[in-house]
Amino acid sequence: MARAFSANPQSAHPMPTAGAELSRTIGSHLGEVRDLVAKVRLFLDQHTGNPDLCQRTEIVLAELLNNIVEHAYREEGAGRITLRIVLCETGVRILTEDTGDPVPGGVLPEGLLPATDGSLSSLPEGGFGWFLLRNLAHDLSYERDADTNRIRLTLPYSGDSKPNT
Amino acid sequence: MARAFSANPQSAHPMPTAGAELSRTIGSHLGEVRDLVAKVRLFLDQHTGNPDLCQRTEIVLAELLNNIVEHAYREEGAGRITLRIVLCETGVRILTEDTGDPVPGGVLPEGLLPATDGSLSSLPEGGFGWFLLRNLAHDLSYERDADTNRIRLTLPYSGDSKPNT
Amino acid sequence: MAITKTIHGTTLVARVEESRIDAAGAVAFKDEMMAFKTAPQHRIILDLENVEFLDSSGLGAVVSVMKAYGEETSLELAALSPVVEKVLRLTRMDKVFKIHNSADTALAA
Amino acid sequence: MAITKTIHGTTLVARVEESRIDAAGAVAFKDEMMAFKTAPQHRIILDLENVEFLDSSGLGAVVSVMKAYGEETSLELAALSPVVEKVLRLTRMDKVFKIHNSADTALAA
Ligand SMILES: Nc1ncnc2c1ncn2[C@@H]1O[C@H](COP(=O)(O)OP(=O)(O)O)[C@@H](O)[C@H]1O
Ligand SMILES: Nc1ncnc2c1ncn2[C@@H]1O[C@H](COP(=O)(O)OP(=O)(O)O)[C@@H](O)[C@H]1O
Repeated sequence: MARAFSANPQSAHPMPTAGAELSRTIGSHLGEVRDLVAKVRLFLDQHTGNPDLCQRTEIVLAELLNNIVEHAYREEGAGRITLRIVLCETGVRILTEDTGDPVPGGVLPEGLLPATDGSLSSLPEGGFGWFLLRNLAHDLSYERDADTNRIRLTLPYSGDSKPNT
Repeated sequence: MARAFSANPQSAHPMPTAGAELSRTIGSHLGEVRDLVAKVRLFLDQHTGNPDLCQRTEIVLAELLNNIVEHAYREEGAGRITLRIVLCETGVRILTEDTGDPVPGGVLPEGLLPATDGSLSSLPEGGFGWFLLRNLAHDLSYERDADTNRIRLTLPYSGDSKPNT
Repeated sequence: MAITKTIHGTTLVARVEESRIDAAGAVAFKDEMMAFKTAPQHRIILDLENVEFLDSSGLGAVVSVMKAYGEETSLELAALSPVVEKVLRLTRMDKVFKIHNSADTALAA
Repeated sequence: MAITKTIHGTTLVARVEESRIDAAGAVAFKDEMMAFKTAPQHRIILDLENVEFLDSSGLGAVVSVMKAYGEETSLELAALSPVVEKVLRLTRMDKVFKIHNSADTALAA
């Protein structure tokens, strides 16, 4: 069966249910991230009529939470991650908190796109995570507060992504 | 799905419709043999209540007719084969006629079972045909009459096969 | 990670039966895809459930396939019809092949 | 000769879809069985019809499978969901893989 490709996101969508919000805390496990991301996707499907926004948020959320499990908590399985999502007029606002290692140098990774035009053996098998985050998220910020990492970002209501430079 | 294996043929079966018969002529092609053998199998299923007899006849007929196509007519596609089948009290009587090469030496092949107990690379990939014929058929006879080969044989009504010596 | 693999000629179609390929499943996905590369021909189960009839030429073809795959591959037969079973028994080839009631049984063996 | 082949781990199940393996079909049977041996990995079509979501780890796993199979094998993707399509497009990996509307289209190509 072929799929129909998604409609162009430029077209008008109904506004999201502004003010709807969701908060959850999970353990630092990839499986818990998977379940939480799927739950958030359902929540967004219910509260926005904007599939493109839902898809972008799902991608960003998976990358953000997986990075915390893999890098801040070093995939050791100990630690909690708190997620808070708020729908507002301008889009989806996201906050995460964890008590893992601070981001090195106190600055979030630059997220350059790995080169994909070389030979087969030189193709990148990772390093796409922060590129996707930086490409899709707006107003990205990081703060270290005592033992807590706090990351904030917004998924704009419309606009697929920044120009793919 | 597993199959149930066939019931032991020793048990009593209703008599075949004695006297029922079937005659067909086909061209010397393996595909025509396939179709004719399948037709005969249906005919036998209708006229005998003896699955074991039907199975033995189907095997023998395929071997006999394929041998005529492959060896008497050398798989050249030219030539006709006539088949006559008669159901009688003692079993199924079969007659074939063809105008291909005579059987070498005027004697049907001995049909020894190729050895199957050697190494993988020594396993036989052919030569089973006349073994199966000789093992399953009774009253096997061959005559050369002008340009015609005539082979007769009977499938006994009961008895799976001769002892496998 | 459930992946259904089907061969069409020289093409493998690998159909992912789950709805996400993500960090939690990436290693399982890779392992399942690589299993095909590293030992593709350990066993071949010839599922004959649909096959009502086998003659000596068909049997010869099965034997030649077995020989071509060589000693490292075990060619096994499953779900023999009465005629197929007879031909194998009479020719003593029932001693040469491993025979299973069904492909499912063979896979479980 | 129609034979459906399915891989289960390192076992191939070859299911004959016809009712006779006889002299008329023996060569076709053999050819079909040998196709698997001679060029098993010419193309791999990864059918993603069921896959709603792919993240960067999943994408990395797909790339590493492609690299492991090497230059002789073409790893192609079929039936992309909107999210999968977005992730591939943003990372420019849509230029690296051949992409098909469906596995059927891919097989016909
Ligand atoms: N939440 C985080 N905390 C600390 N370090 C991080 C975090 N996220 C990413 N990093 C660092 O940034 C690098 C790039 O991340 P990413 O683009 O997701 O690629 P990948 O995880 O595939 O290596 C990681 O290898 C890691 O060193
Ligand atoms: N009808 C026939 N006319 C002439 N020669 C035959 C005939 N049938 C069989 N033969 C000869 O007997 C040999 C053995 O036949 P068979 O047991 O059927 O094995 P296969 O056909 O697999 O070689 C054949 O190779 C052929 O030389």
